Amino acid sequence: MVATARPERNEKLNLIGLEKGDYKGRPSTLCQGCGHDSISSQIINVAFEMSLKPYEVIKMSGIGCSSKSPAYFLNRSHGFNALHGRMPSVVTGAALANRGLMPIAVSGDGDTGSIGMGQYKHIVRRNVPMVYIIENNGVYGLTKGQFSATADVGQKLKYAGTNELPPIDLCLEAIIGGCGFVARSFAGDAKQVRELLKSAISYEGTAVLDIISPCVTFNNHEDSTKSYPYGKAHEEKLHDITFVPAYEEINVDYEPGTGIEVKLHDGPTIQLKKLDRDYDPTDKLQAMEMLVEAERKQEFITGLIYINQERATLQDTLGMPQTPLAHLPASQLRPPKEALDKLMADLA
Amino acid sequence: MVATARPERNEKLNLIGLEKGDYKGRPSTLCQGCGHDSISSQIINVAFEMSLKPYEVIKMSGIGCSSKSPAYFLNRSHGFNALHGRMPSVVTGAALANRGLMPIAVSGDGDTGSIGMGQYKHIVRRNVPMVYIIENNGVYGLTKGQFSATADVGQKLKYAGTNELPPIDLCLEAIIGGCGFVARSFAGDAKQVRELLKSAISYEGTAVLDIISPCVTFNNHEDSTKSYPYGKAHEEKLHDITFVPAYEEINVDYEPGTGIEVKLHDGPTIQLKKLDRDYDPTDKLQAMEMLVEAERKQEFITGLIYINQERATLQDTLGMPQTPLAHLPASQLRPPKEALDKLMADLA
Amino acid sequence: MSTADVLEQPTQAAEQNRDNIVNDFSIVVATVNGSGSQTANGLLARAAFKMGVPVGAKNLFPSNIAGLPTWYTIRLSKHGYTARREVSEVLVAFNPATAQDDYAALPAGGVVLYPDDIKFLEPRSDVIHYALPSKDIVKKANVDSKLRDLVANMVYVGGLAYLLGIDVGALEEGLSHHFKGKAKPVEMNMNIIRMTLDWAQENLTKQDPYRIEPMKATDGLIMIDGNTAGALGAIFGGVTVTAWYPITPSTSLVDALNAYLPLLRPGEEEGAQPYAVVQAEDELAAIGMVLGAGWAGARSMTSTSGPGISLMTEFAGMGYFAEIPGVIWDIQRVGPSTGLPTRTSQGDLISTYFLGHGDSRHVILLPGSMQDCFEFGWRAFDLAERLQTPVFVLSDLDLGMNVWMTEPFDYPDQPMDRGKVLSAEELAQMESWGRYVDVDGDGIPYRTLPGNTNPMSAYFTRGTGHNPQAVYSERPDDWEENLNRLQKKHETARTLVPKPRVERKEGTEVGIIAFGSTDSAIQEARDQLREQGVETSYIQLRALPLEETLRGFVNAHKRLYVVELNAEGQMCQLIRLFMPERATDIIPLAHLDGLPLAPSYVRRAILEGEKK
Amino acid sequence: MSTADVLEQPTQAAEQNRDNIVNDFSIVVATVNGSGSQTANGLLARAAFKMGVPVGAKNLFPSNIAGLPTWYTIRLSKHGYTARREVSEVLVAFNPATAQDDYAALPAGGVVLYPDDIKFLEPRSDVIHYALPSKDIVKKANVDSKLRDLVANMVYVGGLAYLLGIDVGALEEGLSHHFKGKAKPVEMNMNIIRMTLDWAQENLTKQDPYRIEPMKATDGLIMIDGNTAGALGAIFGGVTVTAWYPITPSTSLVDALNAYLPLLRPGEEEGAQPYAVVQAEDELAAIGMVLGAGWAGARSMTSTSGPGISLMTEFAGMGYFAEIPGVIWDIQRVGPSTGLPTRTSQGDLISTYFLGHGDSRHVILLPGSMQDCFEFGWRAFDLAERLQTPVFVLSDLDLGMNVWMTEPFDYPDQPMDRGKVLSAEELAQMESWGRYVDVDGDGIPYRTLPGNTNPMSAYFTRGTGHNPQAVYSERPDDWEENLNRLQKKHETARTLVPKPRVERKEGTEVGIIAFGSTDSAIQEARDQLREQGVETSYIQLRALPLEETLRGFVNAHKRLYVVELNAEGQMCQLIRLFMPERATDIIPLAHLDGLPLAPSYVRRAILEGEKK
Ligand SMILES: Cc1ncc(C[n+]2csc(CCOP(=O)(O)OP(=O)(O)O)c2C)c(N)n1
Ligand SMILES: Cc1ncc(C[n+]2csc(CCOP(=O)(O)OP(=O)(O)O)c2C)c(N)n1
Ligand code: SF4
Ligand code: SF4
Ligand SMILES: [Mg+2]
Ligand SMILES: [Mg+2]
Repeated sequence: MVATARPERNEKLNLIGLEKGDYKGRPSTLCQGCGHDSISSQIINVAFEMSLKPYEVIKMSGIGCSSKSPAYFLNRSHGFNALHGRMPSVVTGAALANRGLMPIAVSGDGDTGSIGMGQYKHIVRRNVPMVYIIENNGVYGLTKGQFSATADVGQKLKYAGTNELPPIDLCLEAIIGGCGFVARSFAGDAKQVRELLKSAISYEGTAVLDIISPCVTFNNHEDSTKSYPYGKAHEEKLHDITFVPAYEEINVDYEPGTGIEVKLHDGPTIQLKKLDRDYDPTDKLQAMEMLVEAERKQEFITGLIYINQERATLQDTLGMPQTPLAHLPASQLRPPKEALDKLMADLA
Repeated sequence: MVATARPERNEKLNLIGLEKGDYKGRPSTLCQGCGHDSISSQIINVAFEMSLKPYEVIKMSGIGCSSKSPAYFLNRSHGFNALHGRMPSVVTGAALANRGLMPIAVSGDGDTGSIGMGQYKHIVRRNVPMVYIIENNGVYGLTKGQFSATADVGQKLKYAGTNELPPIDLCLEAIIGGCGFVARSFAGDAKQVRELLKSAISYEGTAVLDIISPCVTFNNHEDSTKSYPYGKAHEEKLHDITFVPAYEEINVDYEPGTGIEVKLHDGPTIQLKKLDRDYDPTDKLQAMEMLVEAERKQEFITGLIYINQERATLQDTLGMPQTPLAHLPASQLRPPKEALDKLMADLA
Repeated sequence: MSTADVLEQPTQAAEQNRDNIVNDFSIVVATVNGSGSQTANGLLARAAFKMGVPVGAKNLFPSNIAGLPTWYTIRLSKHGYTARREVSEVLVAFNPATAQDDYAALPAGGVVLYPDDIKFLEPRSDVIHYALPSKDIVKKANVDSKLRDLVANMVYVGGLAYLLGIDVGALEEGLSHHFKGKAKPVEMNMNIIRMTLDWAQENLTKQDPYRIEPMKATDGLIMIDGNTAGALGAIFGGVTVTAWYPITPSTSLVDALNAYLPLLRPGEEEGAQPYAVVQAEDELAAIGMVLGAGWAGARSMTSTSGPGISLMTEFAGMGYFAEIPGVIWDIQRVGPSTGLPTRTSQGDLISTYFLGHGDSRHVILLPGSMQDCFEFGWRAFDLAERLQTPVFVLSDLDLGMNVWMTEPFDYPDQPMDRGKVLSAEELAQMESWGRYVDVDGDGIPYRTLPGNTNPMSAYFTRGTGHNPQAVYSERPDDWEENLNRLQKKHETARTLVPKPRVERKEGTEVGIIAFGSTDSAIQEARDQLREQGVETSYIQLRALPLEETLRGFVNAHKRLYVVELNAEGQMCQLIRLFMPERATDIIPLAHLDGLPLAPSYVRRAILEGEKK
Repeated sequence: MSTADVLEQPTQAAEQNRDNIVNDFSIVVATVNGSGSQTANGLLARAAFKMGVPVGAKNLFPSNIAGLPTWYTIRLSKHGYTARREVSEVLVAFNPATAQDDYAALPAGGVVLYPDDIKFLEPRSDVIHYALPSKDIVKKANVDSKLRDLVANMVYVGGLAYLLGIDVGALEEGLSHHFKGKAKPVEMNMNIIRMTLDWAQENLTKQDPYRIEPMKATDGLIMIDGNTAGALGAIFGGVTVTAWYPITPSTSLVDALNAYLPLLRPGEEEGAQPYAVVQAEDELAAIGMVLGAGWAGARSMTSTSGPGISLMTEFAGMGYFAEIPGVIWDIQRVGPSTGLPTRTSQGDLISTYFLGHGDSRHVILLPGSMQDCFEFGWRAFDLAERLQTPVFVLSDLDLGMNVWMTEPFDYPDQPMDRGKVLSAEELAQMESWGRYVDVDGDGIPYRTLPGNTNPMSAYFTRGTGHNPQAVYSERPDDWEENLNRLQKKHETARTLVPKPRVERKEGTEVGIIAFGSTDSAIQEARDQLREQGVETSYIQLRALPLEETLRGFVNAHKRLYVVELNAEGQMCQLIRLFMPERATDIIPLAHLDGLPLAPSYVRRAILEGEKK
């Protein structure tokens, strides 16, 4: 799906001859400054830079402000704005029908953490290849400011008062659910979002991106842990992440031993340059411990939290052919008359 | 709910003058030897020994062979056999209506791990006081032998072939979901089931008991990790657990330092006698690590995995009165006419 | 320099000017969603109301948080008509995005107020223009930048006040009502209004005929929205457990519960709240909580809309079959599917009546006024506990979210009916009891609540087949008898649900059947029809199952027009099933475009039907 | 010593003995659920079938895995009647728990076979007794202890073989059919049968009149259950994606898919399976996967029952509104709620037709035979893709899980219809395209599939209001036009769904309307009615929406009896809505107790209706 030939040196056109504009969507109807819009523009950038074929991408979502955003990027890709909390099942069906498609899905913390919890847990368990973006603002935006299940304890909302229930950590949920690509980021950190998106798109399996995406209208006050000010002030990166496409040679700009490279199946590499802490995203227990500690200490830690490329995708688990089922000709879909006749004979 | 006076020395009657028989249910219609039936009889024993007032208990369940079992114990208690996967919401409603009731709920691995995943995660998050028993056999019994989401990788079923999806660990799910009482046991280990049941009943909050309960009809072959033979051969206890009621003084039968006592809110104590390993059930990270390792190594570890008494129950979080809402008199339910008149005046 | 200066005003308007049009026209305010114009619009409606002028306000807003266009229509009617009209004579064009279209839609002789930075591309000579320097005024007022957009809306309030003659005192009163008496915001907003008035005095000359003049027509009335009314009703009905999941347009009902419960139901235990309002993880959980609580003896409810109702299907069937009380409000919006979340509809009637697989029919209340919303708020609990079944209340967005004027509410005229619940003592008096035994022949059995100390009281509630003793049974006769009893119970429900409101005109062959939010439009249409020589009787249904009052009404007329806001004539179908012998005389007038019903639709359709 | 020895056999039986009752009686086998008696019972039915005798078998089993009582009735009818009869003359009383009741229910002159360790408490002199030493026989056979209970059932097979004259060859053939030719189990079971035969030869004297004698009435027929037939149909219909969640009685349909897909659809890629069958986490996910796959161009389906249908409500509405193909099988069981999971019903008709909030009406196929199950298995996909909508197939437990004899299935007579799907090339030829534009005037728009390389092809599927270009719209006219088009599409569906089967009797005023599994009972009832002087016409409906054939049939008769297995006369209600002008002539004969329809019910009800 990802182009691998050497790039032309043409600024305006990408490898498949498309302009940035070809990856744009309809004008956004979200609030000015909504985190979701900045994520949409990173999706547009990444799709352009990676030269994704728009017709190979499907844009999937549930219901919410976040789930509206697929209308605001990749106009040339088919999209499916499904039901509240039910995007994962629709993606699963589409992925089974045509494994050649790459689902880029956008959900919200309510869409995934509340009504969608069951489908979320089960899609990562099945390891359906897709990019699963959660635009996490700790609040129900579209219904005007109720708490979602990811709101931290003690959070206050003008509308809903104080939250006293523990937050659901959607990254931790994904990891114990068997997900092999789990990252957290911040809509205010465009570069990191971009690199993680590229890595997720190149990953074979369910890739979860839990992106804190402030709701400027209902949950952006300083003391909200899901706000821009808080994020900018408190974001702590696990590492400095760079995605290196298959066709570029990897030039390491850091001391040996002060970084990790993760080679992805189809060629590209994820470079993780060490920052303050030693962190190995291939260590499941360390990842879980980090998340539990982070919640206890109210730390806002971003980066590639966990990666594991060992699991088979759902399509491979089911032993499906490379040809998309949706492309099978009638001749392969309907057995011959002889087959029926023989069967009838057996049942006589 | 738990009687606290010193027990009479009468064998046949318990503290509240009931016989064992008063805690029995209707004759079971489950298969001969089904693990669920042995759990039912432990519930009967425990309720009798703890002198539970039958009218203070409500028996709750979803749908499945396991969920049928509340009909087979505590005939003198009200019961609610709800919908598949939806028991938690019904329990929540009943617990809000009458906080004086103690829900003893029985579910299955399919009922909780598949269709019920969302409600399961959210009831532990709300910390609704109840005993949440999962009779876990790795299979759908009542629908005749499909895999459930807790089946281990590589498991084989006559009917359904080989399972290739990773198991959902319902204990791990509970712990990261904020549950403060998480235990795993084995229907073949009557004593441990009993002690854990007593502890769970005495715990204030959601107490999850994930009990491996073999399905003798569809999943009891030697190489099934949810079978009697496998359980008997492989069960590894974290500790030797003894529940000591409030009215008994605790006589420790082990060397100091070779055991842990957990004192519960309303008086009783859980004694955990050290066996092979050092294990502290109050250490969340250790608990999570143990579970992850156990799954990796295919170990069957039982006992009180995690306990934490710090969280408020849902009723307290909501600031509800001690009087059950269902007992409020009409005078407290309907405001006086003056209140309405004043309101109408304000709106004029 | 605004278009107003360049355009000479139309003569025709000048003529009209001679005889004023007083308290009989409509205003449409076009603004940007999320710009805070709701305060200004509500204020205008309330001011007119306070001046004693009958007012009908409809908010037409998008499914969006901020940025998309929104319209607010205020109808002033000395005749007391409050329904939506298809035209508005006075346009407040404060949304550049729609200004051109809104402007084009003005009727000849209409009036437009607009900020002077808007330019109309196709200026009209048949409307009267007033440009307002809103930016300047707000700048002069130097309010905190964050609030600037908010207060900017007060400019058109001031402009209208000057042109239409809205009483400034009424505005001030309205503001302090809105801000619950907080002086600062009231002052800040009044300041803008006054500045605009002053500016208008100097710069505008009234050239249009439209005026609002004081009346006494609203004395003793109140203004309220149906979701608040329903919540108040529930509070006076003793609701103790509410489980819900946010969804437009039902959310504000629970908001009102949260706002009023602490005031009206403080309770007796120090610092404790004798009620629970829980935001569930979804609607499946919400209805599960409602039934769990109803089963355990609480008065429990939820509030949702179409998609939520769909998700409650399985539990609805269980509540019906296991006979568990609970109240479910459906504030209807346009479906199928996600549909138009911010538009009104009466489209969930059939799917809710038959909600659940297998043979199930539910009790549904159909509020048709603010008073109904309040009354059904408490009565729904009495019915649910009396009938031991989930009771649905089908309101809609127009009732639920628009502010209506209404007679004040009556205090419940009956004590609470907690239904057939047996106490431990009562049980002790009986030698036998069975949960599903039809003792009284009305199909309604007796129940016990968990916690009942009488050992006889315990039983096992289930969605599977059971005998009268609630014991699991697959016996064919047990199943058939149980379902027959449930049907008998449904017949009993016919006699207990709220009766329709009937307005019979002797001698006419034409009857109008309607329900819900369309009442005002129907009444106005009937007046218009009368003028055109078509007398009509009218029955406003208030519940399902249908009952004998309706039968009598139908049999007293030759042709019956069933007016409803859905595509398939759902109520019409249910009435045809209720009275097959009159099926062909029962004529559907069904129409759904998301807007509140306009009298003109009814008038046109019935005139056509009557070949006039 | 068995009761047979102590009781002298009734003279009356002796008399009957003189004239045998051949191929015209019923056997009921009463056993313990889970004891493996299904093999024995199926074997008996198949043996009779192989002897050329028309046979109707009904399995009446509990919602339980093992231990509860179960009954299996085998009707032998030289007339070819296969419907359930209310009495069985021959009882195999192998379940101690029910033996006394089963025994008491025998008609006078009836026959009972039973293990000699059962004692009847109230011995009857009007029935004939045969006690079988099953324990001894099994002991002698010394089979592995695990299998003992299983093979024990062969004792009554042997006993019946001796008494009724069942051909031993047919039994052996039946066993090897069941065990797919595996010699060992065949031998083990045959051994018991032979031992029993030998024992019977020596110890039993035939005293009853019942006999099975070879016929040629089943030549060219096959035996199969409807779930297998439906699965085969789906396989010949090109199903590629199946998402399901286990639920009785639908599970065996997916089991059959899993069994036959590898055989019939091996595919061309080495070691790969060109289809996917996924066990979802619940029905909400199953239907979501079906619609996701249908949207992406696969032929997708699910199979479920009542509770699953209820959970699919929200997605059903979305599929209808967003116009996405998919096939949903509902193997109906008794509802509401969990109801009777192992009993048959036709109770999901209305709730499924209107499934989903707002105005939605679905296309429903109603198989009435094994051939219909097969045909609708493939045709449902053609209709779903042609109409771009979810298509429901409402079968039931009687059709789905009981083995019926039937004509073999016809190979699809038409190539697959993939509907209006535009390729990149086709799009290139067009200067404009809109996902929801009604180009052909049939209400069916054109769609494109994801992966289409033509940039024009991309569109955004949503459950919210949209214009013909699939762009989000809240415009009243867009909404109304879109729903009008959907209604037009429903009218188109009327013309495309399978036509009813009609059997007109000239000159009669009485028409019977039915559908689904009741066909055999209706046919038999019609013969009985004819004997009593009531001629009837008969129309077997095969789909919703209703269509013109039905209208013609109704208009050709004065009184129409609608026979259905539900409590509220659901089809009757839909027909009354379809033909309001005839509403009062359309008479409900609805009845639901979980059992397959018996002709006697129809006969009695119609005789009553006709005052005969
Ligand atoms: C079944 C159903 N229930 C409720 C709603 C109303 N609803 C729309 S969006 C939403 C929550 C959105 O929150 P989130 O997923 O966090 O998205 P955000 O708006 O915050 O980006 C809800 C409850 C719905 N559309 N469907
Ligand atoms: C909505 C719904 N879907 C499916 C079913 C069918 N069903 C009954 S029990 C069951 C699974 C039970 O498995 P589990 O919870 O593990 O219980 P067990 O029988 O193994 O004890 C299913 C799928 C149902 N009753 N309701
Ligand atoms: S409400 Fe919040 S989440 Fe929704 S668009 Fe506005 S800022 Fe974004
Ligand atoms: S099928 Fe399995 S789970 Fe169900 S009763 Fe039998 S042994 Fe127990
Ligand atoms: Mg959110
Ligand atoms: Mg299980």
